[in-house]
Formats: sequence, structure tokens, C-alpha cells
Amino acid sequence: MQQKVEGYPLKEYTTKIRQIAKEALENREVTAIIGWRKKDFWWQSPVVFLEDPADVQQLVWDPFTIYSPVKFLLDWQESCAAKVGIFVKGCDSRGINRLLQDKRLERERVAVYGVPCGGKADAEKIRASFPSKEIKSVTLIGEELVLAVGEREERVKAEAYLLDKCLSCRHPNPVVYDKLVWEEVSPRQYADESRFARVQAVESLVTEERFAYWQRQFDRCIRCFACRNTCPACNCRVCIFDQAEPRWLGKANDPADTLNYHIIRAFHVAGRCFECGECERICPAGVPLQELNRKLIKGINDAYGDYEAGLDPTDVPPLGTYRGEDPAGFDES
Amino acid sequence: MPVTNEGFEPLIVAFCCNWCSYAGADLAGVSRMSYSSNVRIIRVPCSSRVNPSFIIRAFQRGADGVLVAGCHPGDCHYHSGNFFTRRRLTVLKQMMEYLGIEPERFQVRWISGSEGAKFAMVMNSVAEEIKRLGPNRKLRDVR
Amino acid sequence: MKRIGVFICWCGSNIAATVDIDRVIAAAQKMSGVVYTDQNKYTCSEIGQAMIKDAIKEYRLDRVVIGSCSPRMHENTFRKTVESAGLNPYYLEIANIREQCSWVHKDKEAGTAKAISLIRTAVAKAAMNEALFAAEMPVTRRALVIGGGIAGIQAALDIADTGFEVDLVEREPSIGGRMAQLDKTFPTLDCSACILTPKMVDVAQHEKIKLITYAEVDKVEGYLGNFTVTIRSKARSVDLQKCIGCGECIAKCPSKVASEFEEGLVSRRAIYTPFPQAVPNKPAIDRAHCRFFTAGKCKVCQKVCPADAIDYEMADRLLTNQYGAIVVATGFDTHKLNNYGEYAYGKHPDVLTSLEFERLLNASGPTGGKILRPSDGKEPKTVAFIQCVGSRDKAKGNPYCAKICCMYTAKHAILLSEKVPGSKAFVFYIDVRTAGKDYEEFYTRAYEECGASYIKGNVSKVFPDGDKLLVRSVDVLSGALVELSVDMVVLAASVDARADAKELAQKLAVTVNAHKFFTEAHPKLRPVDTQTAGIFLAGMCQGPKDIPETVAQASAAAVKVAAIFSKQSLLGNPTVAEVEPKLCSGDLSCMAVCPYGAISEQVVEERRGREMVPRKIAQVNAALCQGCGACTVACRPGAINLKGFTNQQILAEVDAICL
Amino acid sequence: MKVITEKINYNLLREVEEVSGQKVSACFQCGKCSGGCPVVWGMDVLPHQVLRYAQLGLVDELLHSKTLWICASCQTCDSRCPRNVDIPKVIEALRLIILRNKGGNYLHPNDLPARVRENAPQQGLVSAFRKYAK
Repeated sequence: MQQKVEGYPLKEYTTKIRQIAKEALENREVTAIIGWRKKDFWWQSPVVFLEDPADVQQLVWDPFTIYSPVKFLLDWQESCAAKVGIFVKGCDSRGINRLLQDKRLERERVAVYGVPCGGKADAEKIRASFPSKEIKSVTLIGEELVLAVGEREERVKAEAYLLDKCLSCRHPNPVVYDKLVWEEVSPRQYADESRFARVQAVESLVTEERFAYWQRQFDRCIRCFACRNTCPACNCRVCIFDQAEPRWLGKANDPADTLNYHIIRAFHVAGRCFECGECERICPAGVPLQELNRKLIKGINDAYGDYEAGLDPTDVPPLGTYRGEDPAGFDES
Repeated sequence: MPVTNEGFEPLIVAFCCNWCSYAGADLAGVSRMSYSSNVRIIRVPCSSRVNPSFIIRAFQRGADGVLVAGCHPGDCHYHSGNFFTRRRLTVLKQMMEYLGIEPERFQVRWISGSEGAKFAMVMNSVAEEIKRLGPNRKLRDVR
Repeated sequence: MKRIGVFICWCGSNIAATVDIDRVIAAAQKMSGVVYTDQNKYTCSEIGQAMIKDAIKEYRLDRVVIGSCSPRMHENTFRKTVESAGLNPYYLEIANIREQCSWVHKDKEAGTAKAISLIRTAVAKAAMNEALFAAEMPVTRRALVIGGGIAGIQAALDIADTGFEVDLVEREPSIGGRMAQLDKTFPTLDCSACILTPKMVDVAQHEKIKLITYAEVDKVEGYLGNFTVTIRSKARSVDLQKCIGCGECIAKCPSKVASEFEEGLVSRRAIYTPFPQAVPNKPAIDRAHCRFFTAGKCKVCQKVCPADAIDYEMADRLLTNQYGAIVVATGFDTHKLNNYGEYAYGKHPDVLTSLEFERLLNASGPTGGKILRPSDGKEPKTVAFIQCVGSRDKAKGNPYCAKICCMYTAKHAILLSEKVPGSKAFVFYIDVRTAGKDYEEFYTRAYEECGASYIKGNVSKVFPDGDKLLVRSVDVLSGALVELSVDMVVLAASVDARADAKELAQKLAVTVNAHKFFTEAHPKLRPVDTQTAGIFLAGMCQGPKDIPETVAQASAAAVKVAAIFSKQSLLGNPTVAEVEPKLCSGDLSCMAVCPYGAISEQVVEERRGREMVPRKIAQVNAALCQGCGACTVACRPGAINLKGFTNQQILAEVDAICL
Repeated sequence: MKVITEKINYNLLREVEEVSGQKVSACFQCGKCSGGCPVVWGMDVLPHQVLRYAQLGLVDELLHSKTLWICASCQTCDSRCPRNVDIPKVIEALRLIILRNKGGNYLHPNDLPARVRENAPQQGLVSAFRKYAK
């Protein structure tokens, strides 16, 4: 289905975002704004903190505002008592709920500006088709990606160049917000089918192949803990992996310790992960962490009923509750 | 290449809840039901006290199999502990199998304080399965 | 460095036969922290214990490891030993080398190796053992009993008779409950009022019992020994101090309402006592039906009252009291028959519930104890009793058995044969369950001596047929279809938990099962306790039971309460969870899994730079915590730890056992 | 078969109880009698059903049953009954009711095959006629 240009106009989004930020700062509703700005390269739209209304011109909304701004709220709250405004995509908004459910965020200290999201572009996929150095800008118009490559303008079908996580996104519209920046978009077709496709592919392997597959992945892990640091579900004040007494995780680079880390990290987000994919995006070693997180989501859904984290901050995550007639994944005889 | 595990004596760590499975182990003893000496028991108040980190740690330190045993669902001394155990360890077990660890390596069973015979039988069958699998190399510390 | 002593017991030949003690001792001597080792033929003997005490003193031991039988056997013995030598009892660790080693392994080599491993594990744990102390809690020696039926009455009397104060709260204007509605009781057929009324009077007159009728529990806080309960005393509109109970007001009241006590068979007034033997025998105004309160004028009762006891201005009052223990005895509701249109209940006046029939039998009931058809006031000659209406019905009723219906229906059949000569009872049943002393004999009497015809087969439908009722069923024993024309149909309606049981459970921080019956702490061994220490259950609120069982449970609950009150203060369990504030993120995942409501939120002041800022974290109430440790795993950063089974200890055990 | 109010014949039931001296209502249908009866294979209504029909007041149904004439009065059922019901006596009573109503004999000496007549012990014949004839 062809989406109309006016349905998802990035330029107007940006204008609206700047306007909201400016008003909020000028009216002193908030003392700072967290959003995205453009950096040096076409694929970079990192998170930015602004305090001066004059700076709002830096804010952008483009195909690369991928980064989740949510985890910065923890630092903000720790360091100052003032109210902050934050722009969130659908996935980011579930991170807000994640922090609320974990009682790590005081709702009244955050103004949430929801940005309905048409999906973000995958720079890797673009680089594979176009010479990176010649790309000047990338924008999304409807269902088309428009690239300025050298002197030409290229128009391609956006779906082929979106992030995998966006193709399987079930909640492109923010689920919690004080103000919505634009009209809601409709969720992508086939999102449900692609959600567990990678998990199923790994599941179809035999035990030894699976082990070999994951060893290949984890061999690259340098235990930089970036996946943990960026994950809104990993919001403990002091992570067990950082503790010395008891020492839960060995410090040396032992493959068993790496496995320990990945098992326990995944276990700690089981029933709490809301599939923002930040862990996998940020991983410098390309470990497909979503395949692990989503496996647990799939397992919990199958055993204990469908549950999506980050939709309702008042419910209890699946591992915090039970039913007498629950099935077990082991021999109960 | 056929794998022979002749002479392999596995190490199996069993976390037993104090009220049911540990009592079941005691009953097996009182009834002189012999079972594999490869099993070593750690007493915990409730199966819900067993942190997945303990299980992984046992494998890292060289356990060839880990068993968690608790009261039957509904019989928990602490009312609901084993219901949480069931969910947590189901998730952990699914994950370990997904990562390519043999399902037999990590097992969870319900054994009541009156099931001495079952305790002995389960220990023997677990020991047998682990013996057949051979040593744990996947989760063991290299150093 | 700890100074650990290791003592290996031979247990005669029980351990020594399969475990090479000398090799175990030799291995133990090399273990880290072990400064002394010894062995004894029987460590639990006086000589054995003295040996440990001497060694503690002589070698300044600060941790003790004993390799012996199961800790479930002698842990307490040896804890006392260690304590008498001046050490904290929790410095002791036992390695189970008998039940879990020598008795189950035949091979001495394997047995010895395993014993060494178990000792090493115990040594590793002992090195991390810390002194633990049980928290001491003062006890408020006053009990609250919620519900004034036979269960609450019995519990209150039994507690009061042990010399402790009791407050009995009842939501109706009178105590008495369901039992007061009954005519006779099985299996002895003694009159219900005759055995209940004296107990009701005892309650009213007992100097240790304070009766609070027409009141409900509003809020419960605190824990074992120290509950703070807010009771809402509903506006009765009658001053109990002034009222002399003459009944003038009732006689003159112009508003009529269906009587709850009479199951709606007759009416009562808006100002009323529920039944003639009510305790206190003083009325209350039902404001929802009082003409003054609904229409603004009337005040007849005030005019006729000789004692000036009517007070229309009276408001609900909140009473806040301290209690050391609570007995919940809130009883049951009868099952609503909305789902059973096939039985024509409500469509034909001669289809009654068993409780309605009970009122017909009762001499103080609407018919003065004559069994008469509501439709025409004639005596029924044939009565069909239908069992399991709403019971054992997964599809549209309760899946459980209501337990009392078989017996009261036998009673009804017997009483019918006595009261209406020449009558015939047909009892339609699925199974007849008569487990209880003299119960089977009672049932036998119904069919053998009193002519009741028992037909195994659930009634499919009741057809009103002129002034008769046509009952259609099958006799599954013979396979014969049954179609009987009877004068009256009596439905054994199932019993339900109180509709508001769940709300009360939430206030009490106890749980209910899927059918809203309160959950006992253990179905077999702790049937009177809830999982919240200090709160006990009596009677139907825990599940269907008859009067003898109810009374037995009530007395059991009273003993449990008295046991608590027999002490000035209580010692808690020292192996409880504790929160490390630095690590706690305050997400309260622990709280969600705690079965005892022992975890709550607290605000701590924490240093941030040069200022102190408040932060919310979890805290454990040591009085409520039972030490399961479910919270420790729910806590991702490991901020909540279980004393005696700490993360550090268990990890040390794992490390040692895998060596 | 159907139990309807009109079909219930408590008079006949009373007669059975009077003649047999047994309390039919005492039976609680455990089935032990039918389980142990040595000639049950030949019966159309099983011994416990005999009592059941009687309890329901369906004595008429029983009067057409083959069972009455198959029962050998061996007392196996009676010796095992937990409720102390002497079933052979009940069956005997039912037979008597039929016979008395018929006013005739169910078994006539001529009904017996000649060989039986000649070879049967006299005591047996007498006992048979006591049972099957007036």
C-alpha cells in the first residue's frame, strides 16, 4: 500500500519537534530537552541534550534517529531535580514504561513527547547498495527512501533498507506520552511474521550446531557491557556483573564467563525486554542479542501466555507472578 | 568416532529444598536406597532460592550436571516458592538448550519428603544420562 | 582468618563402615581455615558434645563443622552445644555424611571421596557464616475474631477462657451466623438453637470478650503480635446503652422488608432484630429501607421508644485497636441458583432451597415448624430433594463438593417423615458422602427406617405441573427413567465463599484460592494457619465443612492464638532476608514474589555529593519473613540476601563442592 | 423401563418384605451379590437389580423376570451381603407372589423329562416341588 507523502513528512516532523522543544524550554515547563541532532555523517543522528531555546534548531527527525534516549533519563534524574522533556519513538516510549514499572523514573519529572515512527533506515543496507562516501543525505518520503548520491537523486523502496527491528515493529506509535508530535502511523504489515523468524532459524538447528553457532557469536564478545549499558531494562543501580563481593562473574576473558554473562543478562531481561534492539545495535562485535532476547519472549509467550513488556507500567512481569496450572519446561512427574 | 565414556565419573550438583527434596534424600538414606555417589547435595531453604547464577557457576567450576529439586507444585513449604521456580527455571532451561547445551545437563524435578525411592531413582537416572553425555566442556572454565 | 574446627562422627559403624574417617580427617586438616580436627564414635552423645565444647575453648575455634547425620536430625542439638561454649549457634555447619553419603553408597572409596567433598563444602560455608540473632517482638495479648457464627463464637470463647482478651466483630446486628438459621443438626438431631444460644449468651457475658456487632474490618496493618486493625462500627441508629430491648419500635415500624434470616420467606421491619434469640437482643435500623431515611419522614420508632434510644444522627465510627493475633471466621454464602433455570427455582413457589426448607422446619420459622407448601399452605406428601445443585459442576457451578448437603438432606428426609406422616422423600443424588462419626448410620436411618427413596441420578428438569411438580431423572442403578410427580422440590444449593472474601483477604494480606476460600498455610500440616503468621482460619471461610469440623478448627485456632499469647515476646526466625541499601534499585521485584507481604518500601537518605537525598528502597519486616529466599532471585542486582543462605555462602559451597 | 408415579406399587413391595421378612430398603446397591452369584450368567435381571427394582416399587417388572427361576438359593450372596439382606428370601418371596397369584403350579411333575423323573432322588424332587409348586 502506497503511503501518501503527507502521511509521514519528516521535514514537518522536525519543524514540529523544534517548535515543541522551543515552547517547552521558553515556558520553563522543562529545563532540558532530550532529542536527536545531526552529526557529521549522513548515518549519524545521535541523542542530544539541549537547555537553551536557541539550540532547538539542532533537533532533527530523520531516518537515523535510531538511538534510544530513554536511558539518559536515569543520569538526568540522579543528577538534578528539574523536569526534562524527551522525544520518544514507539520503541523508546516502551522504555519509559519499562523505567516506570521498575520504579526508576518519576513520571511527573518527565514530559514525554511521542513521535509516531515510520521506521528507521539501516546504514549497513544502504552502504551495500550505494557508495557511502558519495551519499550526501538520506530521507524517507512515504514508503520511499530518497538519497542524494553525488549529484543524483536515488529513490528506492524503503522496506528493503529499513532496520530489521523496524520491519517487525508492533508498536510504531508511542504507548505513553504527554503530547503527540504528529498523527499516528499504521503498524507495518507482516510485522508479526518476521518477529521470531531469526529465532526459529536458530531453533531449527540441532544441539551441537546451535552450540557452534552461538560460540561463533560469543567468541567475538569483548565483554564491553555496552549492551547492558544501553538497555533500558538493565537499569539496576549496581549491576551484579560489576560487584566484587560476591564475584558473580569472572573478570578474565574465559569463554565460560562470557556465556555466563550472556545467559544471566538475558535471564535478567526475560519478561521485561520490550524489543527495542538497542543491545544488538550498539554491540561493537555484532553479537545478535535480539535472537536471544526474543527466544525468551517466545518461550514465555508459549508457556505462560502472550505478554508484551513496556505496554502497561502497572502490571507484573511474567517471572514475578505465576498460576497454579502453569506448564513446566521440565519433567514434572 | 564413537565416544566411549568408560571410567568417566561425572560430578552432579543437586540443589535440594530443605523441606521436601532434602528430606527425600534423607529418607532415601534412612531406607538405605543406594544411588550414584556422583551426586552432591547443596541444601537451600526453597527451590526458589536457587539463583540461575548458582547453576551456571556450578557448570563453570566443573559440574557435569546440575539438578534443582523442590516440593511438588502446591506443596511448597513457603506456599508459592516453587511456582516461581517453575517459571524461572523453565525460562533458563529453554535458554540453555537454545544456546546448545544438552537438555539433560540441567534438570529440575519435584521430589517430596516421602519420595525417598523417587529421589534415589532420579539421582541414578540423572547420573546415567550425564555419564552417557560425557564431561561438560561447553560451560566449564578453561582455566 | 577463621579458626574452624572439624568433627567427624562415626555414628557407630553407620558412617565409619563406608567412610574412611582417618582419610577424611587428614583431608580436612589441609582445608583452608581448619585449625582443629577430631573424631568421635557418637558426637551427639554427651561425651561427643563435651569434646566439641572443650575444643572450642582450648583452640579458640570460631566456626564449627560437624560431619554427621542429617542436619534435619541434630542441627538444633549441636547449635545448643556450640552456643553453650559461647559461640553464636549459627556458626555451626553440618555436613550430612550419613543419610546422604554412608547410607547410600556401598563403595568405601567413593563414600570417602564424597564425605571429603561434603566436609569441604561445609567448611567453605562455615567460613562465611555470620552470627545471627532472632528478632524479639513484643506481643499484644489481645485477639480479634472476625465473624460471629459458630466458628467465631467458639474461637472467641476458647481464647477468652485461657484468660486473654478477645474482640469479636460481627457484621450483622446479632451474632449467631448460619447455625442460628438451622432447625436441627445432624447426626444427633439436637436442636440447633438449644446448643447455640447458650454459647451466644456466654459470649455476651464473658468478661474477656468484647462484642462488636454491626461492624466490619476496614483496615489491617502490622504483623504477628502487633496488628493494628481499624474496625468500622456501622451506624446502628439505636443506642445500645439506652435500649432496653422491649421491641416496641419493631412492632410499630411501618416498613417491611424480606427477612434475610428467614431466607426471604417472610418479611421483617426496617428496624429489626434478625431473630428472637438475637445477641445482643437489641434492634438496628436498616437505613436502606427505613421510611425516615428514604422518604424523610416517619420517626415512629423514636416516638414509641420508652428509652429514647433511637438516634437518627448516629454515624459510622472507626475504632482502631491493637491485636496480637487474628482469627478469620467469616463463613459462607449459599450458591445463587441463577444458572439453574431447569429446576424452576423462583418460577414455582414450591421449589425451595434447603436453607428455606430448614426455616419451614424451625419452630420459630415462618410456619411455626410445620412443613407447608408456600403455594397453598398444604402439607406436601411427596418431596423431591435434589443434591449437588451448583456443586461438583465444573460447567456452571462450583467444581468442589459442598460437603454438608448429603447429611443435611438425610436430616431433612428424616424430619419430613417425622413431621408429615405418610409422606415420602425422594433423594436424587450423584454420590452420597457420609464420612464422619455416626454419619453413615444417620444416612442409613433415612433410607432404612424413614422410608426415603434414594435415586442415583441427577434431576434433569423440574416441570411445574398444575399444583404438582414433575421431576424427570434416571435411576442409573437400574437404568430406569424416572418421572415423578411431587408436591415440593428442595434444592441442596452449594456453598460459596463470601462474595467479599477476596477484599478481606487483601486487607489481611492472606490469599484465597480460585473459589475465594481462604488458603491455609499447608493443606495437611497447617490447616488452621494462613501463610501470614498470627492470622488463623476457622470454619467455612477456609472451605466447606460441617459444624463439628468448624468447631474443632475454631478451637484449634484458639490454641494457636493462646500459644502466641503465652509468651511476653516472640523470637523470630533469624534466617530472614535483608536488603543491602547500596545495591537496591528500589524496583520492588522482591515484593511481588514475597508470599508473606514481608517486603515494603522505605525511604532512605543517601549522600549525593554534599547533600543528602531521599531514595526509595525495599525493606524486610523480619517478623513476617519466613526465609524462603524467593526474593533473592527476583532481585537482579542481588541486593536482597538471605541470612544463613547468602549468595556468598551458596557460591562458596558451589565452588567447594565442585573441587 | 420407566419409573412413573402411577407405576410405583408400594403395596406389592410391602408384600415382598412381609413374605421374605427382609428389608429391601436396607440395600445400598454395592453390587457384591451380583458379582459373586454362580448362576448370574443365566439371569436377565441381576440380583442387585432385583433389589433396586423392588426399592423403586417396580415389583411388577420383576415378576416377568427369568432370574427368579434361575436363582439356586445357594446363599452365596446372602453370606457376603454387607447390609444383611437375604436376597434368596426376597427372590423366594417374589416367586411365591407369582405362584400364589397364578393359583397354580409353575412346575408340574409331568413337565419333567421321564429320565429325570425316574432317576432323580426323591428328596430333590420334593425340594423342587416345594420351590416351584404350591
